[in-house]
Formats: sequence, C-alpha cells, structure tokens
Amino acid sequence: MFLSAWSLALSLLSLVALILTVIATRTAVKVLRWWDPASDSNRQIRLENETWLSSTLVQYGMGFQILSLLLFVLAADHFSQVISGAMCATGALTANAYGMPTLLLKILGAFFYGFWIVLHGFDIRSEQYPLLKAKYIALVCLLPLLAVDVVSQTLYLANLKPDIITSCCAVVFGEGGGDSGNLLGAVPQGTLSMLFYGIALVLVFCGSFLLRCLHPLLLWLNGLVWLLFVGVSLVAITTIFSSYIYAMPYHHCPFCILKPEYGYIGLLIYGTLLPAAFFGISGALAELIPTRIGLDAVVHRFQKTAMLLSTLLLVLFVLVVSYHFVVYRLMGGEGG
Amino acid sequence: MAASLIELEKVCKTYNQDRPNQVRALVDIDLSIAANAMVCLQGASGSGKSTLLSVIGCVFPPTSGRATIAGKALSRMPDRFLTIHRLNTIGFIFQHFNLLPGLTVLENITLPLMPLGVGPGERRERAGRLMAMLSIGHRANFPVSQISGGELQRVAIARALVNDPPIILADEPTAHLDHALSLAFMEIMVDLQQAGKTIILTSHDQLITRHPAVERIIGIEDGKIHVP
Amino acid sequence: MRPSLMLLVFLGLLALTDGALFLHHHQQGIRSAAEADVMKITVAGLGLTDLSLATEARYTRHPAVTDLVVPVMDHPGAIEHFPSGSFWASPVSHP
Amino acid sequence: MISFARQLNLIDYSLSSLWRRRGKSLGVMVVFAGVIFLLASFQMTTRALTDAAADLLAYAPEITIQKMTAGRQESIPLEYQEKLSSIWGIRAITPRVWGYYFNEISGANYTILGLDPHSMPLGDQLGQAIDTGALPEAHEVVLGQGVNAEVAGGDKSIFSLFRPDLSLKAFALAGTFKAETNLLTYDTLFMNLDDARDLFAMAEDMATDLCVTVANPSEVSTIAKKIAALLPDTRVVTRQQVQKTYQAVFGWRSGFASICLLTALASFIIFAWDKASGLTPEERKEISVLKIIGWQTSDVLVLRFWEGVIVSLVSFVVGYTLAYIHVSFFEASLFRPILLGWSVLHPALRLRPSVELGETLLILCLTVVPYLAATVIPAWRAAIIPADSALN
Repeated sequence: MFLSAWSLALSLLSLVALILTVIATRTAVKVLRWWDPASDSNRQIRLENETWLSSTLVQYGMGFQILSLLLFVLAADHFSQVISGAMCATGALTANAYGMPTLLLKILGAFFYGFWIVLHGFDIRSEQYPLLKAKYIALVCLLPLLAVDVVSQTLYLANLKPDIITSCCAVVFGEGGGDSGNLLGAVPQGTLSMLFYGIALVLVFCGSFLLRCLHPLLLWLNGLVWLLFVGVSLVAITTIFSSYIYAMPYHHCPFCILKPEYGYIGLLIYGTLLPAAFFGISGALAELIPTRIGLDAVVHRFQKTAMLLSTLLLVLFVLVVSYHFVVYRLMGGEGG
Repeated sequence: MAASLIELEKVCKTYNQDRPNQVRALVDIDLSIAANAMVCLQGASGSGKSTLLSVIGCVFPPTSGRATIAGKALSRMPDRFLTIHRLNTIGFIFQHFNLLPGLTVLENITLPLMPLGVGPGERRERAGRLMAMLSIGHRANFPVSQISGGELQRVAIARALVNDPPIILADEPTAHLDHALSLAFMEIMVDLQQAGKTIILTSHDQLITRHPAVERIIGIEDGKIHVP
Repeated sequence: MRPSLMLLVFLGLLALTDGALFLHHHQQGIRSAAEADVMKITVAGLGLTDLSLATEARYTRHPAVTDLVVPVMDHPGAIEHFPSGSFWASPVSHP
Repeated sequence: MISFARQLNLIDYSLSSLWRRRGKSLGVMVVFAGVIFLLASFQMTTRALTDAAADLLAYAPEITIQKMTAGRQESIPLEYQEKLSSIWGIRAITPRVWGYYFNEISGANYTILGLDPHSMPLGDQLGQAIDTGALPEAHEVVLGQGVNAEVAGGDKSIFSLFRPDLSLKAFALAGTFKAETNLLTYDTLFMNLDDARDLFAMAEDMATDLCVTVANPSEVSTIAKKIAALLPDTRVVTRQQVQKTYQAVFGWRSGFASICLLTALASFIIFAWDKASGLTPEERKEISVLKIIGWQTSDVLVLRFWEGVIVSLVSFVVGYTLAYIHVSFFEASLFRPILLGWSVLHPALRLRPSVELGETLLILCLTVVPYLAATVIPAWRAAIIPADSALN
C-alpha cells in the first residue's frame, strides 16, 4: 500500500536518510584507507574536510531517524483504519511480519546514531583524533543497519493489504469487532509493577551514587540494568499503565497513548524513557574509551552529565507514567 | 611569557605535495620573534611571504619542521584546533580590509566574538571601547560600505583587537592608504606595541620599513630568509 | 533587539494567528456537535453509507457496483477505463 | 551555557545573512510555502472528509445484503428475508429500494431512496431531520435541499419523474430535509418503498438490498458469516468494511495526488539545491573571512543549518496556516474537482480540518526533510572554503 501520503512520507524519509548515510559511509571508507595525520598532501586536506561532512550527515541522519520512528507509529495508527481487523496501531503493526521488526530497528537505529555522535564528540576533543578509526568503523556498520531498516519498512508497506469491498460473492471477514489482539499475553500485574518500581528505584540510587563517584563497575551495572529496565518499562506500559490512561481495562496498547485523545502523553512518556535509557547506556559505553588517549576528563564530564540527565529523565518518566495509575487507585478504584 | 613568542625551526611548506604541480613555498625557515616586538616581513610577491604569514597566523600547519606560536606547537595539528588557537592568539589586518560589506561597523568588529558565545551586550561593550580608542564610535551603526578608507582601516584594526590576541598580523596594511592615514596607522601600531602586543607587518612601504618603531626587517626570497 | 528575538516575536505573531484559528476550529467543533444528533438520526434512519459529495459516484455513494477500479469512475458519463478514466474530464457536458 | 549562547549568536548571524540576501531568501521561502500550502491543503481536505465520513458512518447499517449475479449486483427477492429468520440475533431486516435518477436537463444524478423508516434504528425520530412537512405517505416524497431547488423549483408542491418507459409518475412534496443534513441528503429523494418500485418499474417482490440491524454489535461478524452461508449468492457487506473502503478510497486518491504534488516538491528541491550551491564570489569571500578570523568549519555548517531551519520553519508555518484558511474558509476550492469528481450537485462544504500532531508531522516530513537534506551538501561545500583564500 504505497499509494498513501503516509507511506510516501515514510519511504521518502528512509530514502533521504539512506542517501545521506551512503555519502557518509563513502567518506568513512576513504578515511579508513587513506587517513594519514602526518601528511600534508591535498588528499589529507580533503579528507579532513570530509570528516566534517560525515559527522554533519550523521547528525541529520539521527534527526531523520527519530522523526521516522515517530511517523512510523503514527502511520500505523492511520493504517489501522484501512486494514481488516486492525483497531489501532498494534493491529496495524502486527498485520504482517515486518511491522514490529521495523519499529525495533528504528529505535535501535536512533540509539546507534546517538552513540556515534557521542563518540564523535569525544574524538574531536583531542588534537590527535584518537578515536578516528573506531569512529569510522562504527559508521560503516551503521549503513547495513539502516539498509535493513529501509528494506523491512518497504516490505511492511508493500504487504499491507487494505480491506476493500470486492465483487466476489461472499465476503472474507476479518477479525471484526472487539479489541484487535493485545501485543502481550497475560502478565501478572502485581509482580510486574513491583519489578518496574523496584528497578526504577535501583536506577535512581545507582545514578545518584554515580553522580558523586564514577565507579567503572557500577557504571557497567547501571547500563545493563537500564537495558533491562527499557524492556520491563515497555511491557509495563503495554500491560499496566496504558489501560489506566485509556480508562479502558481491556485496551492494552503502547501506541494509542501517542494520540491526541490522550493529550499526547505518550510523547512525554517515550520522550523521557528513551533518552534516559540512551544516557544511562552511553554512560556505561563511554567506559570503553581507553584511558591512555588523554580524554579522561572529557569522558568523565560526559558521564556525570549523562548520569544526571538519565536520573532526572527517569524520575520524570516514572512520575508521568504513574500519574493515571495513581490517580485511579486514589480515586476509589480499589481492586479495579 | 617566554622570550620568543614565535619560534620556527626548519619550517617547510609544500603545496600540492607529491604531485606534478608541487610548489615549495617555504624551505627550512628558522625564525624567532620575541614577545612585544614589531617586525616587518619583506619580499616580492611569490616569495613565500604570505605563506610564512599564514604559518605564523595559524592558518595552516607547516608541512615539516616545528612552529611554536604563543606556546603551542602547530605541527600537523587538525584544522579545528588551529582555528581555536588562531581565534585566541592572532588578530588579522588584511590588505583589502576584508570587511563584510552588508554589515555595520559594530557587526564587523564583533564577528570574532560570535563563535565564542559572547552575548550582544558584552559584544557592544567590548567593541565600544575599541571604537572609542580608535575614534570611530560615531560610525558604529553605519554599514561599512558607507565609510571612508581611513575609517575602514580602523574598523579592521578594531576587529583584529576585539579578542585581545597577543599577536597582530598586518598584511600590506598601508597599500591603499595615503600618506597621512599610513602615518596614523603606524601610530596606532606603536600604541599597541606599547600595550604589549607583538606586531608583524608585511610591507614595501618605506614609511613602514624605515619607521623607527620597526625593530627588525626580515627579507624573504624563494621561500628562504634572506639577510638584506 | 537582537535578530533572534525578532524572529521569536515574528513566530509568536504567527502562533497568535494560529491560536485564533484554533479557537475558531474549536468553536466550529461545538457547533457541529449540536448538529451531530440530527445527522446521526438521518444516517441511521435512512441507512446511508456515504456523504452526498460525489453524487454520481457509483462506489462511494452506495456500495452497489463495486470493483477495485470503481473508485475512480465518478460520473455516469465517465470513461470506464482504468486508470485513464480518472484523468479525463467527463465527456458529458453540463449546461 | 557557552554552547547555547553560541548557537544564539549563530542564529543571529544567520538571520542577518538571510536578510542581506533577502531577495534570494524570500524567493525560496515563497516557493517553499507554496509547495507546503498545496500538500497541506490537500492532506487537510482529505482528512476532513474522511473524518466526517467516519463520524457519520458509525451509524450506517450494520449489515447490507446484496444479491450478486454474474459478478454484478442486482435486485434481491424479498423472500430471502424469510430464509434469515433462523438466525438468532437479528433485530430487524429492512428491504430498501435504492437507485439513481439522472436528470437530463441539469446533468445531475439524484439518489432515490425508498424504505420504511420505522424498522430502521432511530427511524422513528427521522421527523427531526425533516425541515417542513412529515415522513412521506403514498405518492409523496421528501427532497434534499439540492434536489428541491432544482426539481421543485423551490415552491412547487407537485412534480413528475419519468419511469423507464417514459411515462410520468407524479409526486406530492411532503417536505424537505433540513439544511444541516445537506452533507448527507443534498441529492436525495426519500419516498415510500412502493413508490420507488413503481418509479424504477421494479417487480413487487423485489428490493435493491436488505439492511440488517443486529441486536448485539459484537456479533455483527458472526451473524454476517451465517448470512453468507445461508445465502451463497449474496454479498454481505458489514459497516466496518464500508468504513475501511471509504478510508482506502480517499487514501488512494490522496496518495495519488500527493505523488503529483511531489513533482512540485521535487522541482522546489532542485531549485533550493541550486540556490544553495550557487555561491557568489561575495559569499565565498565572506566565508573565507569568517574562517580566517576564527570561525570553525562546524560554525559555518551550523550557520547554514540554522538558515535552512529558519527558512523551512517560517515557510512551513505560513504555508500550513494558509492551507488551513483555504480548507476551512474557502472550502478547499482548489481541490474540490480532484477529490469530489465531476458531480453536478455539490452541497456547500463546511470542512473542519483536523489539527493534530500526526498530520503536521506528515507534511513536515514530506517537505522540510527533503529541503534540509538537499541543502546539507551545498552547506558543507561552502563551509570548507579554505581560510587562506582571504589572504590573497
């Protein structure tokens, strides 16, 4: 179903991102082959200029990737009006095998772009550009990821079949009414909410300790717990919190919270969770930067900022996501 | 501050290296210029004078050799760091002034402060002091296309000074000025030297080369220092 | 006033215009809510399946004759050839 | 903080540089705003129509049964009603006669609707939708506003329509639909079931289709399956399918038109690319001067980025606002022919464009993203102009 403004916009966005990344990768390959800081040749001067191009393109790429992620979810919600059996974005995304993988690839892509920008930020702080090789190897790896994303998205759109009345005698019926299947089966709510709040508490303590003292082992642990927390949060949003936001006990959808009917609260929820996770994880990944290259001060300053941001965003996230839940519980919805 | 602010050792600069159109613009230059000096570079066009000025001005690093400018060794430093160093240490005054025609005097003077993140209030204040010193304060909001040659020269000086750099480089500063304005220019340079700046001029103008304040004349020929 | 502030003021003015339009939009919504009941009765009472916008459309006005290509045949005189039929104006001339 | 102050300075400078090249920047902005205006008005019109339809079709008949012969729909025998009596859960079955009447004088198509409203849900309240007069008795008709103006001339109380054999059938005007319902009834003649059969010369025991009302909405799909099994020569259309088809049809049209409009976008992008890459000697000199006095390559890149953002932001807000005004106040007059076909009878369109993040983001992605992408490489080309070219 390409002939829809949404599919067109998504394809255009991917195409643009792909072209920009291909150009950046071309630079990366050239730099990996020819870079020679000791040389004063024209080629070296040109390469030095091209490094600016590649980093700018990656920054644009990240912006486009985030836009594309948001647009993809909104488009899925729109597609649900056309596809048989789909009542909301969940139904549209699970309408074929490529929907959910594309979504995950897009999130992964946005994180990857972000990590690259952090890496680039470290690299250009030293006169030796010590991370240059690593940076451009990472950039070369980014292209296949993006390509898979684009292919998967294209397959998703191509395999969407709108439900149109046809001239055949009997009609093929979709699943029809009711809510169109929840993403996840039954998860024990009590255990899950305890897990969610428990991990959040651990992360807040971890973060505030790390703010005072950057212990390497704890940083790694913190990053790993963040990975876990993202998973737990997504499950918790889907199975617990979303239905309190909708005030509908049987509607569990992680995407409808992005709709205007619910005041775009989903934007705030994902807009705090994902950056918080990004900073939490990148704080740990920054430990990978070797200490001998003299970037310690820069890395430590970044880690402190990252821990501060991730902790603040985490607190905000927990408050926003719990709001409806808590209000419901307090307003006499006991046992509900 | 160290005795010599600018220290060049065996500095070479080759354009289009390893290509048929290779040009050796500087060959084994050894030069040291003390802080607070006023020197004049002299040489015909194509002698390597501008290249030397560029190396001293941190515009590009030398191909080989050591160049230490205001305490920092420039050898094969990426462009990004050269620019940062240039922003902090060098004030340029160009032959054609190189002011941006659409901007006002004030805007032109404060251009180097923009990437430093200096706010508009402080920009105006810093430029105001310089404009008052160079008596062009009444022209602050005039577009540079509407002011006279002598005033243009002062705007260019003000722009070179606005970051308070220790080194001032002036490339043929008096080539487009009449005698009186050239004299006035040299007076300003003398004042700046007394205020602690190191001044490097390039010129053929006898007014400069024979000026009493110019301590040393460095001749350049075919990319080498040549003692006159 | 620094230029970025001027831009902000300009964008603010645009936002104000849009705010006024949004209020108008909101007002319209309230008014149409009052009409919605009558519309609801009409649709349910007559069993309608479409708006009376494309009054000659065979497809959308009523799902009577329906093929994949019908959406683009909007006029009784339209060329029934897909897809070119959707590009050409109907050969029937209206007074 | 330094970084924030620096960005603010760079925004200041990019504004001043846009202002210095105001002819060029204004040209780009006007064209860009025009492209955004076209795409946005189109998207808003489609969305407003589909939204209106979705709101109303929520009350359409739950199931419609149509007889199919040779892949075409034809009249359905009334006896089919009895065959369905075994299905539990059906509340009412209403036979309807539905057809077009082509007015050769005006070239308009009228919709003839014959049914007994009392067996339809909310049918008893249908009187509220009728402006003057009452529900039609025998030989009476209720007219939509558009038909009333054309056929009855506004004040006739009796008029005639042709049967297929060109004999005349006279109708008395029982009333007109309220103007509020124009969007639904503008072209409609609503009459008795028998009169409609008589007008179309249809057999006594036939109808166009059967509307089925279901007691429990969640069983629609099950009941529809049962009907399809019992009456294999029929097509059973559910409300949900009608809704989805409607969305798909308009989605198809809007996609089709978007492709056409994308060519406008493409030419704008080429124009923008050209404007961004054609550096005048003054611009080259400006950048080399900036660089030699201490601006980084990245500063110039950021400068160009802000220029792009400002141009696209202003164009976007202006174009989008104009599109809203166009759709909301001028009935999207530029696009009516494309979206609504060549119909002769058009009710006044009071469109209420939806204002929501998704739509805005969609237009933003279709327009601003290609613009920013098209200007990034020219911006880089400008930014790498070497500093030493200012020295000569």
